[in-house]
Amino acid sequence: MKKVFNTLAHPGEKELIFGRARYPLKTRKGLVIGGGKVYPELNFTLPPMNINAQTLPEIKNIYRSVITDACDRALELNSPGLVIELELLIEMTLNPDFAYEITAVIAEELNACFHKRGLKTAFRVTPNDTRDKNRPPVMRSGELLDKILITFEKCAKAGGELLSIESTGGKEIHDDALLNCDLEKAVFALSIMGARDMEFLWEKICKIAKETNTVAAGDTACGFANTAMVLAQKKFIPRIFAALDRVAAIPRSLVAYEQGAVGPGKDCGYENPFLKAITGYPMSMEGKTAACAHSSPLGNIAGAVCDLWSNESVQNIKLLGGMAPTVSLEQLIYDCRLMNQTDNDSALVLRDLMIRSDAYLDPQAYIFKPENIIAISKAIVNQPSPYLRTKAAVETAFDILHKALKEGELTLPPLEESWIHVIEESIQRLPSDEQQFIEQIMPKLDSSKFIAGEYDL
Amino acid sequence: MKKVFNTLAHPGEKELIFGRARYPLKTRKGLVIGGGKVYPELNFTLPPMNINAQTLPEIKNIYRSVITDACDRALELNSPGLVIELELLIEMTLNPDFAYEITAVIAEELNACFHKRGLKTAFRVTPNDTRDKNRPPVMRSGELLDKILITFEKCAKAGGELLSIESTGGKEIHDDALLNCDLEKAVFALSIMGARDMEFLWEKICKIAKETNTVAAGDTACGFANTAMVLAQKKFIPRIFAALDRVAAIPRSLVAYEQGAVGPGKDCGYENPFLKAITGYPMSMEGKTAACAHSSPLGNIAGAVCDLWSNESVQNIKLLGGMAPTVSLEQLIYDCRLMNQTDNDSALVLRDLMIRSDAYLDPQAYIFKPENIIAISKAIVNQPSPYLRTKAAVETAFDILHKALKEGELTLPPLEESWIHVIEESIQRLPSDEQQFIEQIMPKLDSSKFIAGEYDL
Amino acid sequence: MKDMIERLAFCIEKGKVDKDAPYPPELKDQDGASELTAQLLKSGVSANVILKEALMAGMHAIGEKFGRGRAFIPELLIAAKAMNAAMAHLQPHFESGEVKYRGTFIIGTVSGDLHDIGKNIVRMVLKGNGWNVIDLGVDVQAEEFISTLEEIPDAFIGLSALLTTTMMSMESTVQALKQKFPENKIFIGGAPVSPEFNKRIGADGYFREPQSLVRHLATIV
Amino acid sequence: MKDMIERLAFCIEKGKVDKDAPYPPELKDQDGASELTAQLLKSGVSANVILKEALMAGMHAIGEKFGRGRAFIPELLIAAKAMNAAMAHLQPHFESGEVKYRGTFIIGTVSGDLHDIGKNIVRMVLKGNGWNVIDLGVDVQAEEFISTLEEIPDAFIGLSALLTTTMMSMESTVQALKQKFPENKIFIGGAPVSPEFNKRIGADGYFREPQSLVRHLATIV
Ligand code: B12
Ligand code: B12
Repeated sequence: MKKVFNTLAHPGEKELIFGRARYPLKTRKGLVIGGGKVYPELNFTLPPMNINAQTLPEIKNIYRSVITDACDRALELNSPGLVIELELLIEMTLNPDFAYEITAVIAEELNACFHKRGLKTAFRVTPNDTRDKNRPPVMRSGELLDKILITFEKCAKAGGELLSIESTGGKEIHDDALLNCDLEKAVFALSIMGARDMEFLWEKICKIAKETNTVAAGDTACGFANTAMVLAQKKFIPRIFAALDRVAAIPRSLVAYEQGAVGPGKDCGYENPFLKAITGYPMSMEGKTAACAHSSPLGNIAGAVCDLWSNESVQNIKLLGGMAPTVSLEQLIYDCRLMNQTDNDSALVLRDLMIRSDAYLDPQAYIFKPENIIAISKAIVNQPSPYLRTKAAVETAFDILHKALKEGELTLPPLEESWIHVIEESIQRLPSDEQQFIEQIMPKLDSSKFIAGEYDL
Repeated sequence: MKKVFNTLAHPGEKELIFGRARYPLKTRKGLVIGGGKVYPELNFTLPPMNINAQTLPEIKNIYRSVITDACDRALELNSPGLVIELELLIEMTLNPDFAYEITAVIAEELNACFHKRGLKTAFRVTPNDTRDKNRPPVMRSGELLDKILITFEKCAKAGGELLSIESTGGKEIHDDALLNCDLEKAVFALSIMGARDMEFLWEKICKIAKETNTVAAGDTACGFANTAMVLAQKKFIPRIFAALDRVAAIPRSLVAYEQGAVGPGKDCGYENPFLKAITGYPMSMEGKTAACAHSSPLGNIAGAVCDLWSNESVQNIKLLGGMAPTVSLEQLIYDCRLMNQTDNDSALVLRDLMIRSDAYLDPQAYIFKPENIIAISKAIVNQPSPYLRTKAAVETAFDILHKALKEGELTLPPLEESWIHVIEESIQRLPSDEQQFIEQIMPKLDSSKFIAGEYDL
Repeated sequence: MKDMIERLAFCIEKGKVDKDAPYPPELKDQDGASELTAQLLKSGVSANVILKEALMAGMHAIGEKFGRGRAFIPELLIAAKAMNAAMAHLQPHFESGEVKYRGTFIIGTVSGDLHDIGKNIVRMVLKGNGWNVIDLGVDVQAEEFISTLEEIPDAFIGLSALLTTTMMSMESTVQALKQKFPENKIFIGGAPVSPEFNKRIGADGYFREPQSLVRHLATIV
Repeated sequence: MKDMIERLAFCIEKGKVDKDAPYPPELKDQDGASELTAQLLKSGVSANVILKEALMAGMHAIGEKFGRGRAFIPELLIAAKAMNAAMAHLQPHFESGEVKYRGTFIIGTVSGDLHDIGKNIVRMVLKGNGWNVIDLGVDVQAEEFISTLEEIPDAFIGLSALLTTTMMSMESTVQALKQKFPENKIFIGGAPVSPEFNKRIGADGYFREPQSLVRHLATIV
């Protein structure tokens, strides 16, 4: 049943470009994502407030007004389409009825705006992976898991169309791996724990999508590689480590598509350009216009191959020009307009400017050069299992970065230099056999932090 | 003594482009504005708070922290330079010592960052035109004027390098002209009252700049044409009226350069592209990244010929990704990076994408097409006086828009159509003789609103 | 008679001030608001009926259009001019107490703030809806509001602020007013103001645009 | 002796846990923090001197580097490991009361919030500066803080929150704590928190990063 990706959907460097995916997604209201245009994907969150039955009416009002303002602005600025993401907050996944009601309010507004004013929209809902509320987390059973799945189902029924999650299997080990810059443990957390958990979880999500006639859209390694990116941005860990952690996340996130997801991959997955090369499905990305949510070394280059362009998250607070989500949307729309003006030639010019803008300043950006995306993606599809794919991805990326450093195409802050060797050594310690890897690493892990059985370990 | 502009500094459509001005400005710390690169110009304002002697220490702390954060972010993101604008708030111009102290704090931070960490910066200070605090305003004498001039001088001495203002001469009449969509009165307010007042005021500002070894940078018709733009954006007045009001503001704002200003023109002057074509001086512009301050139909096209790229204004409040000014700065830096990656060919490609993005959706954008900038600017320099220049600018722009509408290159909301004729008629009522114009219009004005003698009327 | 009232309402909506007025072109040389009001009064129609069924109906029609983005401010302004021309004829009836405004509304931009375009629009819309509006202008000190309220103790108050820094004057103005006149309702507006701010400073309502203020006032008066 | 103390400080800074530790390569096969501490104690150096002049000095050096962006977290972590190895030898001296921590600091991420990376860094830096840190983990209810405080009434408290929605739990936690323990200082941190918020909820200080918290603590203890 599992879909197998062993070739690239976009093998050519020039076909890897914003707005154009090999397998576009047509949504209910007729948006074609990846079919030639880039659309804004708007995210937003609540201002400081409690979430409970008493505040639910107020919360619904806030979301409703965010959506009406967004639709108004999108129409004023002639946006050809709009994608809304509702990223739930944990109280909503813990109370699936809250999630249902909020989703319904947003769906209602979007429907009204489509029918009365013709704005084509799509609506992504992202329940939370609340399983790590208990530590060590129980991954495959229990009330928390049940509620996650109920939330998916309820939100799908309430009008959510694109289903996503940022699943957390393996994070128990990965957090420490990050702070210690321990690449072996990070690879283990992502390629063994994460991939196994995603297989378990996404089989269920894809089933819900099928039953509710919605779209299984994809998962991101937000809690893994984005945490690495934030830490690197704060100069807490080396950037080169964050770059390798990123590529190590690709085979993990690919599991969703193997289980049947078809995109658009969620904004915060900077593994999406690789996933697009591999799967041909459209992808959402976030870059400079998401500076409201976090600083990033990928401000422009993240847009080079995106199909949706997102602001990640902004509180609903007032700025001089309007509420912050509306402000973000205006910025996204103008970014999209620029991309959507292009013909085949100028699209490549613009894409290459985006790439050159960032690629030589940070290893996390450098791996986003199209030739590097393709080399790393190829190394991945040439291998049979998530672990071997991850090993290959990390090795290929390290070689690419090492070469770029040697040739002076890329420079690193002096502080990072001593880390190159440390990282190289830990890559060399990755065996070619998965079972051997598991045996080699299990004794080094803090067994109080995770339940081995939840990962068939 | 007056500088005369009767030819275009940038007569060629292809030479009218971002980052490149015929007469770049070299600043104290070695930034060359208009010399090939576009730099971010960061603006910010206080959160809700009182401004008085008690709160001054807190205010200074706020500004200091905005600047240190901005410098940090600029360095992290490898920005080749940074321009800071301090737009004073009226209490500061009313208390020049406040203005002095705040300016000094910012200058100190910028100097430290330059000497210790090598960041090239320039510092613009914009005192307020407080003269309209009394109504009808006294323009040429009195304590309010004195304080404005003292503020300029003190800020220049405290470390401000680029001096700007948004002067308000003529606004007494223009506000009503706008709400009534009375083009004759608007032309009068701008080309007679505004131009005469600017001549008076800028002679003084240029003198201060000379004496303090600072740069007279320019004035904008913010209180005029930007008010029109905001009103049009709210659907309160026709967009076509706002477009014509914009071009009517060009000869007024040109007066600063006739008096000796050399740019960079201030961000909120959307008459700057024309002024760049005429004068060859570098210009600051604001577009999509200023959505934090106001919605705009010029999000991308405003960048087509800019030399500095600004966010206009944002309160110092906390967003998830950091304080709002730092967030704005990150966005500006990435926008600039994109422009700064270009060579001569790709610069034109990018510029033309920016133009196509907006030009056909709004008359205020359509007049920003380079060929239209040049046609309108030519019409201006072919005339000898502000009034005749304004008449020519309005006529030329109207013809351009009319033709575009007829040919279907541009469309207007149906509601605006009836206004085209009204506007055409009022353009036809503009006589070829300034004195005749004055005599024709004076009886129609509400004489309680302004003091004729302050404008030699 | 009904026909003539409708014609008057139409003149108000279209901004036909009087017979001589050139605007709107399609009503050239026809009677305008001024003439029609005089005729109606002469033929015995009560000032109250004229006010409600013609003037306010006409203003409501154009205000409604404006609120839905179907009319521009200059159209609202010219309608207001026509209304003023008609009101001149009704003036004696106001003085005699035969007709009444919905109430009095005192409006101003708070101290330190010189922005008035938004406030002026609010004034216009309120007038069009039958309110007696007293506009104190810009840069208005709390004391001015207080002394005006002392004269008209049952008035409503509207404060406008466009600068984040003058939001603080708004706060202190509300405090000063509430201390002396805890019962009078104070409404606030302007670009940087928000419902949260309204709550924080203890005002009685934030409105994004004048139409919603008018709707709210209709529910409480 | 002074020489050996300096060597120990250096081992802490560099994260040389013990002789067998492979890291850092340049100190291979030399004595580490564990051995040196044992030797110093044996040769009669007081536990207090070892703590202050070697351990805390070493941690201070690396913490300082980290604060200026000259060291990464993994380096901080390995230094903390070396410190722990040394502390094991000092343990009896703490128990006897001969040496003392600067004080006790209770830390946790507030209820509803599962983010802990930031909080863990704060813990590490505090420990390195001689504080006894009790980490209650994530998703910590107000009651847990209260019961811990009941046991250690002179402790300081640190709350972390990363979500705008859990800022409210932070507020209620502060209220609950202040009600029972009005004298104990509560410090807050986390990405969405700000000095204004600190003021609003009545906490005793917001710090953007742990270094400034440590500096502040040094001025009040
Ligand atoms: C990593 C991360 C996660 C990881 C957490 C891993 C972990 N073990 O902590 C995972 C994936 C689990 C996660 C989950 C979620 N997250 Co999260 N997450 C982040 C991320 C990317 C980085 C946070 C981080 O670790 N930063 C690095 C540390 C070192 O910095 P720090 O925490 O700020 O701490 C420093 C200072 O603040 C200070 N400090 C911190 N605490 C204290 C305390 C004291 C006393 C003092 C003095 C100082 C201090 O010192 C530290 C060192 O300098 C942020 C993005 C961001 N820009 O912050 C989002 C972010 C916080 N998460 C967000 C969201 C929405 C979520 C989820 C709801 C997502 C989802 N869909 O499920 C869940 C919620 C889970 C929950 N209930 O808490 C949003 C919050 C938006 C909002 N409404 O507020 C953010 C802002 C992302 C975004 N831009 O949208 N997240
Ligand atoms: C026009 C304008 C001016 C004109 C004012 C002309 C005039 N006669 O009013 C001039 C040039 C004089 C001006 C001056 C200044 N301005 Co100014 N100005 C603007 C601008 C561009 C538009 C404001 C406007 O008229 N909008 C149109 C009207 C119709 O909208 P509105 O006012 O919001 O009103 C509507 C609603 O809010 C509501 N409403 C308003 N009031 C009320 C009251 C009640 C009771 C109710 C129910 C509803 C309500 O109904 C109205 C209709 O829908 C804004 C930008 C912006 N985005 O708002 C900046 C802006 C407000 N100005 C700004 C600044 C900084 C200034 C100056 C300090 C600039 C300078 N360097 O000198 C000075 C300050 C002068 C002073 N002390 O007030 C900043 C404020 C930043 C901050 N710190 O808060 C802004 C936001 C521009 C920016 N983005 O930086 N300005």
